[in-house]
Amino acid sequence: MNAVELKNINKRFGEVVANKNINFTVKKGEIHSLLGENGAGKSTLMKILFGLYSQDSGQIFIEGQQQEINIPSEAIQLGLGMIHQHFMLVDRLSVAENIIAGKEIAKNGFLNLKRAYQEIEELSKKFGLKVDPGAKIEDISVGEQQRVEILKALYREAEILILDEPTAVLTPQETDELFEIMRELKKDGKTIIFITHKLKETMKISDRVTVLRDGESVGTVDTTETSPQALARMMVGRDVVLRVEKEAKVAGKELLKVENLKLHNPQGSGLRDISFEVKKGEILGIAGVEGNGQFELEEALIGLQKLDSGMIEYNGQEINKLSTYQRRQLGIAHIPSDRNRRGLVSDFRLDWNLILGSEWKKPFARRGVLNSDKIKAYGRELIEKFDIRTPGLSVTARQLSGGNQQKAIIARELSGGPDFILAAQPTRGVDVGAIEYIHNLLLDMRTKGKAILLISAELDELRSLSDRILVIYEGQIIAEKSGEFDEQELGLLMAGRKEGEVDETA
Amino acid sequence: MTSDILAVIFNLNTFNAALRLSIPLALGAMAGAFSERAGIINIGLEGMLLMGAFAGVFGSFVTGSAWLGVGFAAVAGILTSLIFAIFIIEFKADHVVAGVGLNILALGFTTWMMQMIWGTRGASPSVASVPAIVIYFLEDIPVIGRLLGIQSPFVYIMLAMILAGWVLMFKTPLGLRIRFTGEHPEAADSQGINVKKIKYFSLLLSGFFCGVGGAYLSLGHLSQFSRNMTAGRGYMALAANIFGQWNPLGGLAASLLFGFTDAMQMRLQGIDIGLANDLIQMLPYVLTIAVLAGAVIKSRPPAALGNHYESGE
Amino acid sequence: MKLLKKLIEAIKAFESWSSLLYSLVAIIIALILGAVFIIAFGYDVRVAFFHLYNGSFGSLYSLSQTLFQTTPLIFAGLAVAIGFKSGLFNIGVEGQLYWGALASAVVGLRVGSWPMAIALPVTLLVGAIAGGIWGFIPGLLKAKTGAHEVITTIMLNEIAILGTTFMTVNYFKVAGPVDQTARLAETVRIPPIVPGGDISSGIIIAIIIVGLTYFLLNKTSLGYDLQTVGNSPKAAEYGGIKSSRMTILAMVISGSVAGLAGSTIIMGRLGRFVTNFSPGYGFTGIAVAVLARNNPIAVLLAALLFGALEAGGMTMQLFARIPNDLIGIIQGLVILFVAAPGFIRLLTKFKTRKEAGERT
Amino acid sequence: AEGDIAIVFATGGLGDQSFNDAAYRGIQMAEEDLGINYNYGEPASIADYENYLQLFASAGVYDLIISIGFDQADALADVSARFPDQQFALVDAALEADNVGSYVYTEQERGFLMGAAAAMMTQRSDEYEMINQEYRIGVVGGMEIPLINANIAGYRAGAEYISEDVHVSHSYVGAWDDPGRGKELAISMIENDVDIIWAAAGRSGLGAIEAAQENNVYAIGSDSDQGHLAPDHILTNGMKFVDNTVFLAVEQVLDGIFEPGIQVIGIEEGALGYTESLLPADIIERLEEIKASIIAGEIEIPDSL
Ligand SMILES: Nc1ncnc2c1ncn2[C@@H]1O[C@H](COP(=O)(O)OP(=O)(O)OP(=O)(O)O)[C@@H](O)[C@H]1O
Ligand SMILES: Nc1ncnc2c1ncn2[C@@H]1O[C@H](COP(=O)(O)OP(=O)(O)OP(=O)(O)O)[C@@H](O)[C@H]1O
Ligand SMILES: [Mg+2]
Ligand SMILES: [Mg+2]
Repeated sequence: MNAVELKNINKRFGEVVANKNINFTVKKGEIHSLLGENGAGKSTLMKILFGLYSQDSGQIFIEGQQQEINIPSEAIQLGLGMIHQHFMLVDRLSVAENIIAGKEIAKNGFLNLKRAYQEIEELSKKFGLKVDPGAKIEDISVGEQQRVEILKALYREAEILILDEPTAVLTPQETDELFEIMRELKKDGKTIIFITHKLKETMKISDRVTVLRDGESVGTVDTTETSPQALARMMVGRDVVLRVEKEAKVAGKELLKVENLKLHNPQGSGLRDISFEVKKGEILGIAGVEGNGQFELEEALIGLQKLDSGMIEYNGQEINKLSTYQRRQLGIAHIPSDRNRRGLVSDFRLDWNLILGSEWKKPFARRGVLNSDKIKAYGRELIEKFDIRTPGLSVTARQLSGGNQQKAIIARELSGGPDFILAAQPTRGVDVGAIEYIHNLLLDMRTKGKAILLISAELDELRSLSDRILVIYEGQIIAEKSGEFDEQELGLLMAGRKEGEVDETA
Repeated sequence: MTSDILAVIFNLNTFNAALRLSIPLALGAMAGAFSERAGIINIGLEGMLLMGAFAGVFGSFVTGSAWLGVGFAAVAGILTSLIFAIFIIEFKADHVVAGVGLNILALGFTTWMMQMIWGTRGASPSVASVPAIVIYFLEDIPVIGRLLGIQSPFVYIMLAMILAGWVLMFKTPLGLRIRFTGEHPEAADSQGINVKKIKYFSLLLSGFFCGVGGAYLSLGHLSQFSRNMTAGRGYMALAANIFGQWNPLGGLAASLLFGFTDAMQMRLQGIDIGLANDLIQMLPYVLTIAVLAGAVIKSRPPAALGNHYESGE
Repeated sequence: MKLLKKLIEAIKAFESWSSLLYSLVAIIIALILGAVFIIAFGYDVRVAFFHLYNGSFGSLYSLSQTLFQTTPLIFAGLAVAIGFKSGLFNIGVEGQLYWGALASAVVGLRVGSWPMAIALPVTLLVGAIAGGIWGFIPGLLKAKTGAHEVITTIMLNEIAILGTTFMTVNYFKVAGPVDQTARLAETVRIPPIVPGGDISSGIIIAIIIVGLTYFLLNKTSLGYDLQTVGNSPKAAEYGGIKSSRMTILAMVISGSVAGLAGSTIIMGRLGRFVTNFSPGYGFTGIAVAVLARNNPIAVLLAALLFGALEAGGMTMQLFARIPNDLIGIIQGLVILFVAAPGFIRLLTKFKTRKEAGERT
Repeated sequence: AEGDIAIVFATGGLGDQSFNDAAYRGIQMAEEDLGINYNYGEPASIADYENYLQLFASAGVYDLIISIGFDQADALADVSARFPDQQFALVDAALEADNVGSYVYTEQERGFLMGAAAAMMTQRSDEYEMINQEYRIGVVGGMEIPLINANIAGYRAGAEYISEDVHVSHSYVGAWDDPGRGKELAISMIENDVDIIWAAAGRSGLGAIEAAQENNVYAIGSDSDQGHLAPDHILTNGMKFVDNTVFLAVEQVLDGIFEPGIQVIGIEEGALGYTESLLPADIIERLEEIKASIIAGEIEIPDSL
């Protein structure tokens, strides 16, 4: 019996054909991966299945029955549950409120939060999803938020779960936990559709894989009969280097030095006495589970958050007191982890976005007057050089796919002639082709003698790019590694194991 | 001198007046809270109040019963907000634009209708209005008696409605859905909440509150309709709603503050305190700004306020 | 020539023509509904619309009336639009224009003896500065204390109306039945375009400010920064833009344009500051700005539409004896329909449905 | 054409139940009694006055164009200069022009009468149950403008003329069209034992009259006889016979004796006065004496506060 069968699904958004004649079948009780480049149409297909979008044509069968799914509540009725790529949570409400909204527990017409807490606790115990029902969403970690998303579906007694890039924001440990949960769910007889850009994950967890390319289905294969390389080829249509090679290089002079950085953050771990330095021609990786201070570190370095104490020295100059603008002037580029809100002005045209931070500088402006021709020419140049796929310069950033948004940011930041690159989660949610491209760019910068601080939750990324890796845990650097990096070891360190203990287990 | 001023400000009559002056503001603020919690910016409060005020008098004029007039007002408020809702939800009108349009339309419409019905552009004839009621057991209690013993029934209606509104918003499943919708309509949709229905409901409720608030102006406080008689109260209500953090009780508190400073201002005009009347009349506004600037609370509107969301597109 | 070409290009690039078409359809729908209203109450539609047209564009004089009504609305609309573009809802245009008006009147009286070429710009400038100062207050409050500008500007409106009255009564009043300042000399009065003609050059000043606003927002680094803050405060921070400074600046600029609305009225028709003179230009400005989707050039058109309705409504009331309030009704409907792209889409939906084919 | 008259009302518009409505009555009287035709305009703002005047003047068919309202003076000055052959009348303000006949009222005289009447009445608590033992009267003004202040100054002087013991309070609504606030202001006075309130506040005054009615004190109306609004509570009305003025101007035009120039009119000319309404006979008698003294120039009344 097929849990889900989609037949000849078509969907277009204006000019864009998001789904073209897609046939897609998921067997009951399997974990089925859905792969494809950014913008291939994965999310669209799943949103159609879940009733968030309506297909232009095509049929949906659930458990063999043809179904009309116009709105999510109908999908929920049919036992579908969806965990979205972008979390669908209300920050200022509690975990419990987020879970029960739409299927509330009431007594005499009034909300019964006490009962809701109980039910959620039972549910979370059953599937090993630890959450605090009373906590506000804005106060909990991304990993916990992910668990809340899953609980939302389980609370609605979903039999078929759609997970749209659930691991994009998770650390390896959290990913492993999630996989445990998925296996648990599978054992329970549930069917899972799993979208990811990480081929290793696909290989590890799924039973079968379907690949989309440019809105069309390229095919479905059994996981056991394929390899990451083969999948990448299916996705991109060419061979992809999954792990870039970096040449050996001796690091140059020290460019950035931080000492005893402290930043108190009541909601996260903050920074507790952090010191390190980055040299020219070096990529220094910061590994850590989300919420251990890397975000504060990122923002403090560029001046977006104030330090309580500590010293940041750049090129021999103390820059603690400098504003963000001044720091950027010194040649510090910043690829922000919060790309949607920080990195782009979503309603600005692409070419305007490409000069953010340089809008007062020549050649884009003279005495405060913008030179549109120069800005356009520059935009065209970057689109060309960085292979940003866009219909044109006047397209707003919002209209670009995630991968291309990231490319635009990187293009802007790397083109300003920086000496130091603060790269935070540079490939989050980006497809394999784009990852390859971004990695090559960063290595290229390294070759040119730039200093790079790479903050990432991707162990593979850190391992293949970094010359040295610092592990951050609860606001402190608890280990430094160089040379060949042991994945297992790094993972344990990120989870807070002391170095000594790691050595013992290793 | 100072004692004079204090005596004028802190006396039961001032509080009483503050209560009266706050009724349309508090109801308007709650109307704002409901629509904005559902994600819809409501600049149209002024127009809804005005339509309520007009329909109240019209109803009372036609039926001869003040209470039926209030019913007319409530229905008119709901119908007005229905128009607003259709434009916003179905036609995806920009919220601010639609609100401004509604206000202009309401002013034009009520004045036009006044001319068609009563042949006057200024004020309607007097109609049966809602008289104050005396609550005997309260009347004899010293302080409360003077404050609440003899009052327009609208005072109790307003207080009851605000309380009910607060309970609805924060203690019931429906309220949770409303708040959810305004924060994250797509999430609401994904969880099986009918976003459209919720928005309609919240807006119609908003219209209902405004209708009653308007009826208070024309039938509770006065007994006639007069052109543009809301005189900016809808905007004040908007301010009260934001001041009150999108919470009906907060809105009530802010409205009471406005009402109180206004009542105080009126009384200060009566005694010579060596300040020009223009300056005294500024007091409520200056105080509001001072309180707002001094308060530590940062306004945090519903996250999806002003957005459009349509399921299935 | 090149400038003209650029301007045309800019207009094309900025607002797609289809949205202008939408607006036109919306206006027609609103007029049709207005007509229904007229008929329903037993008036003659043809007579009404004849006068509506006649009074707005029917003659040079009508046109001058339309432009006269249009001018303050352009300033007010621009002021609101600048705020919106920078992420601020400036409801305080009304108050800002009062201070602009009073300041221009007071200074205009002092500099009346100077040559016009100096006196006139100075008087205008002072109005802009005064409006800007009144805009500075909510800007500062927002930047420093987070006080919501919607509340503060509403309050500041009342304070401005009372405050200008207070100042006039106590310091600048001349004898007369109304509290008002003395009459301005001709050197600080905005002259007609053609000497002795009907059309005031106020409209030229307004068009210049439209151009400047467009230029500021789209062609300058400052405009870029303002819009960045308006669009995404977080991205602005990231790009090294000081949000609080931009908030203040935006309010100051918006306030100065609002101030000009006041200045041009008193330097034009009124010839002196009269207490409580504004019938709510600042509030109509909100409608104009939103109708124009905050595009400066569209503000010009939206204000023209409102101006024409006002002027035409006047003649319609005079000669067709249809109450002026019909104009309010039509204006409200126009705004509602122009604001609602979905309505027009709905009209064309049936067709597209068919094209899209069957849906299962 | 013979007997075509145009009239431009003040911004409050028709339906104010006082000033504009009185002018309207005047023109209707002229229509009935003199057989004229008329057309009118209701400007929304003071900047629109000029448009209306210009529209009428350029039509060139009107024998007389009448401006109603003190704030039309500037606009009329401009328009009348542009149309030297057109006859204009201006009611409620002075304008020096060859083709304008303007009428200004000595507002303070009316205020004086009202103040005197109220002051006498407020001392009669033994005779009238609506009167308390305090000697307190009040006036609610619309906006703080010279015209209203002249009335209030007269009101105060009139009260003082009757008795030093009568306390007069005054305050302003700050708007002509907010009856809600007008009512609250009146209530605040009543709370302070004021038992006679003069509503000199346009439509805001309607609220003050309601307050008086509800709290069983006396109100005094303005401009027109507002007795119908609260028959048992309107003690008297401070009349400004704008209707007569308008009628007179029309009549003079028809008779060809309309004279340009400023006419200051008041009690003597029968342009200001009061209604007997609920006033007792002896007070009426006293008011008539006061009227005579005013006409005789025996009383000096201040025209500002
Ligand atoms: N609401 C929308 N409006 C317009 N275009 C859309 C919309 N949603 C998706 N698209 C377009 O449809 C195409 C498919 O998008 P979709 O989100 O399905 O891609 P995806 O495979 O999920 O990509 P990613 O890996 O980045 O999540 C893209 O070109 C995208 O720009
Ligand atoms: N209303 C819209 N109009 C135009 N394009 C849209 C709209 N909504 C979404 N899109 C585009 O559709 C694409 C897919 O949207 P989706 O929600 O999957 O986010 P995404 O950009 O792919 O995010 P990520 O890079 O994190 O995967 C995006 O490129 C987005 O820009
Ligand atoms: Mg996706
Ligand atoms: Mg995506």
